[in-house]
Amino acid sequence: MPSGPWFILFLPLVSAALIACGLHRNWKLSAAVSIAAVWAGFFITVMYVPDALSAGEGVLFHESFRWAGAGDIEFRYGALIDGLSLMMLLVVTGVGGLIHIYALGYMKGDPGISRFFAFLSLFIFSMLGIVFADNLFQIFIHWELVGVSSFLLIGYYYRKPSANDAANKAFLTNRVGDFGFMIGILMAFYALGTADFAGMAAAMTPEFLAQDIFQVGGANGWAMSGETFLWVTGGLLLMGVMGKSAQFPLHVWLPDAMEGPTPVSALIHAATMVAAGVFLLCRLFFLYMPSETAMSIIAHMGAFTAFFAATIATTQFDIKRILAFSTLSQLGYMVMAVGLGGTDAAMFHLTTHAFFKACLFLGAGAVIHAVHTNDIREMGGLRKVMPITFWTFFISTLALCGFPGLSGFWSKDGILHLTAHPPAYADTFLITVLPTVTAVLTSYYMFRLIFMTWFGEARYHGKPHEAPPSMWSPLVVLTGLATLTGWSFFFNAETMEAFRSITRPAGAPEPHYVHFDMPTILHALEIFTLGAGAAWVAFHKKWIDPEKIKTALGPIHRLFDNRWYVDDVYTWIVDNIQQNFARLCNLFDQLVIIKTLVNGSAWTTRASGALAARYQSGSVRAYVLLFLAGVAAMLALNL
Amino acid sequence: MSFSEEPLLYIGVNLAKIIIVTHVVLVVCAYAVLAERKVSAWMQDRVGPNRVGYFGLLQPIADALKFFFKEDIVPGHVNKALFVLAPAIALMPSLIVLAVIPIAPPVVVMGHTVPMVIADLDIGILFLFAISSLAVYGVVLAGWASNSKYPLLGGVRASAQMISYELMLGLSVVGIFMATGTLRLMDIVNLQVDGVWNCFYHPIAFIIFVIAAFAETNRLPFDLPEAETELVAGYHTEYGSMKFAMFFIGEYAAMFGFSALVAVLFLGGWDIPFMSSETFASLGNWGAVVGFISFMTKVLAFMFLYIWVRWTIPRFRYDQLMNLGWKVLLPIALVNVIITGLFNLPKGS
Amino acid sequence: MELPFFFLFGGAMVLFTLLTMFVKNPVHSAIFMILSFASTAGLFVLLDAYLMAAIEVLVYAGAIMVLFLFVIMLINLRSDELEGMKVNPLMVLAAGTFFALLHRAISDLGAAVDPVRANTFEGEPKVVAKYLFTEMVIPFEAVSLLLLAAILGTVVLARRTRDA
Amino acid sequence: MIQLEHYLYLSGLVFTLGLCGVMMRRNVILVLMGVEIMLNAANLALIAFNKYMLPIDGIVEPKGQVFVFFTIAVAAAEVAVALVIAVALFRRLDTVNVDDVANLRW
Repeated sequence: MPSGPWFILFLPLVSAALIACGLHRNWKLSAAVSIAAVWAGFFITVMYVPDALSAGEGVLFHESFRWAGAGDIEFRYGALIDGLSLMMLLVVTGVGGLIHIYALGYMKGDPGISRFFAFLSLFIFSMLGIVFADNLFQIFIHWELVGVSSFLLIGYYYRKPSANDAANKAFLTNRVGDFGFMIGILMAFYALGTADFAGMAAAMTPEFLAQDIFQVGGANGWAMSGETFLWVTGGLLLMGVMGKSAQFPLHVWLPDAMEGPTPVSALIHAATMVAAGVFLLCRLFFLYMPSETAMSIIAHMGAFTAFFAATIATTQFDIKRILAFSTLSQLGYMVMAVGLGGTDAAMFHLTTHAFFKACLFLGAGAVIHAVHTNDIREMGGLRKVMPITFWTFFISTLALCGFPGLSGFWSKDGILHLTAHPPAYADTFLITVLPTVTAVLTSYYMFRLIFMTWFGEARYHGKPHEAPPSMWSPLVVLTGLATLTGWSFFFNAETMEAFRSITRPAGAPEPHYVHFDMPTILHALEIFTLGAGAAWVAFHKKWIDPEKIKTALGPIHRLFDNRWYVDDVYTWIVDNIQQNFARLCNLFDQLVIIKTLVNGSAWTTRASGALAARYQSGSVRAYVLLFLAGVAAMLALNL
Repeated sequence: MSFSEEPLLYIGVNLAKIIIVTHVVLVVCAYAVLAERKVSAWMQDRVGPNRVGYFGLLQPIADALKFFFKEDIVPGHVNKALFVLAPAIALMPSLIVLAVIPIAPPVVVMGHTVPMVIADLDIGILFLFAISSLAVYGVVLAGWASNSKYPLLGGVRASAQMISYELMLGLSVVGIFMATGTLRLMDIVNLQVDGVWNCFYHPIAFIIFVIAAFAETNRLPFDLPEAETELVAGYHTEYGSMKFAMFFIGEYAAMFGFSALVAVLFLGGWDIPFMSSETFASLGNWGAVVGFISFMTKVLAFMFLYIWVRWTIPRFRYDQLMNLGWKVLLPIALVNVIITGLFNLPKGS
Repeated sequence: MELPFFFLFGGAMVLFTLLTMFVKNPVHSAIFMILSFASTAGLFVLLDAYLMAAIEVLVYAGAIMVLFLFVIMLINLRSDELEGMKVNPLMVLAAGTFFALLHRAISDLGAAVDPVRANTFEGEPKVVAKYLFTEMVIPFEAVSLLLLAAILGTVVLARRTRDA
Repeated sequence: MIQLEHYLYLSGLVFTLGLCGVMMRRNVILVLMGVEIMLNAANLALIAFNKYMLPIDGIVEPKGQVFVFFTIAVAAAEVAVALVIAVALFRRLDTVNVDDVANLRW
């Protein structure tokens, strides 16, 4: 009899299978099964929360079975629940469940709705597998499964060429990251002798790190020191994180992935899948922590991504893309937090971010649903038409901007505090200045979005109306979560401490807990007012013409507007370098492989056949003689 | 008594057995011809041969003398060597087969127990089939060597017919092997003496065996190779005098052989109902005499059946013969083997 | 004691084989071949392989050779048609070389075999049958399939097609 | 005393004779007969091996005899097919001379 946690993992898979095997004829049944599967998982998860709060960092549940093996190598498949994975479980099943319900309203009437729910269930299963995994191989399997289900969901509107392109882009970009990820896994497995997290952590003794890990060419040959091994392996594993969590420079797929249905954007590209990278960093924290090089790579990459994405978000007009770049930026924050040693801060921000960003995406989806466009220049004044959506959207925005008292304030301030007291390896400008600038930019672009969408004169077409209850109720719940978590911490700081401490892996530095004191509040308000005020001036009161700023900023604006030319660089690389390299390869293939090897062997066969055919006289007698000669030769050789 | 202990006695006894058996068979064959004529006459309400001796009892001797003194014609167009050899080949297997047939309980001569069989082989029945499978050559070679139309047709017919029915013959006996677990004819007889005759245990096999025996000996209703209305006289059309007589004797010897085989395999050999092997043993050498008489009674009765059938049942057409063999008897024989196997399952395990 | 029988049967076998291969008339060849097989069966008896002796006669002499004869008759070859054989020195040389090599192989082997180890089998057919139906049951079944395939192939090949 | 070598020489001799037949005869049926002779010679060798080289470690296994059994079965199948090919050949080309049937080559 499997125990509870296995149900969390496999119910969505069963649901996907059921829908695929026949339930798809009835979309209501399909949706019901899918929703029931994810909510059942949520309720089972919730039962573990009290245990987790009392047990702290300990392991709550661990079971694994032998899945495959070859010789001494054994691949196991396990379910591991500790504070970290419990947190992630709550996010995935809870937010996922709400998004399932939202999708019921959003996708209503779509001919492929059953397929959509099957994909959703498959995705939930894949994602939960990562969360549950107790070893790297299992993580890799589910990493790929997540990639596949993400591909399916982004390309859900498969008749739309742009959706197909986006799906392909997401998949290919992830492949680049997964390539490094796989090499990293193999290296870690080879060096440590196990892919099991506990085993890996136990194997990484100081003695082990002091010796040379890879010996090539004897005692005088090349070797890799423990320190080098750590950051090389960690860096390769980080490539996987870069792919899934869309960190610079593998971020390019995420904005395009907005081609998928909005619930998908909310679920995958805001709350869960992109968070998998951050989750993995926390899981493997024991691997990164001893190496300052690895930690500094992570921290600087995260900081840069956060800033980089925020600058791009200021110039976009597609409502979902703005949110997508905002997501990139926030993920940058989380990765940076891990790099600075604050895994609990990262996980905390991940959780709160899942609440309000999912809410924002779903709100955006409701708006798109109402006005049938993504462009914020064709919106405006929607505040009066869709009041519920507006208020939830607005509060979530405040939370994202870190308005004091809301959940984002606590989590983001936890990260900013880390940047204020950086470790020795941190670059002063990148770590201390940029995150603060990014926070200001966050407020700016979010309020630009707010003012252009909800305030001002109506620029929309048709008659938009408020979303149906199945769509707005998840918004309300998510807003409530985003708000209430914040205020509950205000009244009871120990809750937050308990909440954060359970996600802290062993060996992580002691965290700094945010206090609701005047300097912190003022600092936060300062940042908020700066950004939001600029937006207010430019986009609400129109005291400054945005066009003038554009011309004034000139090349910088063009840089932002063209997303720092990253996509163009990639295009250029593909068009010139990769294409030429492919031509070279093709030339090699044509000349050496096909002309010489393939055709050559065919020619040799034919020629030798023609030669041998001369001995096919058709005379039995000659055959017998030849045969006899062969037998005689064999006999003579053996005597 | 074995060869290694007393070689001379062994050779002498076996030579005696061979001579006795051969002569008995030849005499029986000769008189079987007479019997055939008498019986056919009786059936057709005629008198039959009655000039030579009482009731024509010396008629076979007169026939033999006639054959000996006729001119031995060898037609010019034949393949001489094979033409001469073929009658001998036809006669030989029928006689060799008799070597493994037990004719009576063992007798005691000068303190030695002598089994009343020429060669008591482990693989008696296989030997028997092996030899009888050679019988076809006599007919085939005669047909071919004659180098003329009807004999060749007769020879080809004969070979197809005999090969086909040999299969049925073998398959029908498989059931008996399965039940008895031995290939030694002496053992099979002994088991029947103390038990029940095989024709009651294996009725289907018995019927198939009898039908196949008719076909193997080229007797009516299966005498297609020599059907006189179609092929003049079939494979022996070109033969005369003593060579013809050898075919003739060969046919009757084969009848005798198959009759003996039926008696041994299905009718209990020398057994008399309600007599056990102890009873035979208590009679001493008289037991052997009684057994021999019993055995010969069965053989002669079966030969009478041959004759009876010949003058009663019309000839089959060739396609009917083949259909009967391959489409009726072969499936029945196979099913019979399976059924016998099922009945004998506990014995095997 | 057995030696005379060996030379009797062995000599007959060689003689009849020789005649089989080198007489003009194919029917005579077939007859001599039957005799050769019969001699082989005699040798099998000397080697205590009674069952195989019976099968040799039953299958080879009784069935296979009948087929040969049948086909020879069907084709109705005349002696003059298959005149002679083609002998060239190369073939004789090849055969000689082959036998010489065999001789070397046999003499090498003979030195390695202990002549005393010759043994006799008891209850012969049962032993063979038991081995055949236990250890060798899969090859046995495979052979039955082979025979089935041969039957089908023969029927297909022998069937006269309408256009032919 | 008969020894293994007796049988092996006999078998080799008969095999060589069969080989000569296969090489020298022109009639396809005679060629087939030569093949059968060779098979039979091999059978003899197998049976002789069975008697003289087994048992191994005191266990008597009629391996050689069973081999011969299979050889005979295979030979029966082979002969049936080969002869029907000969008949078909005769029907089509009106010859059974192997030298006239050289058009099966490429």
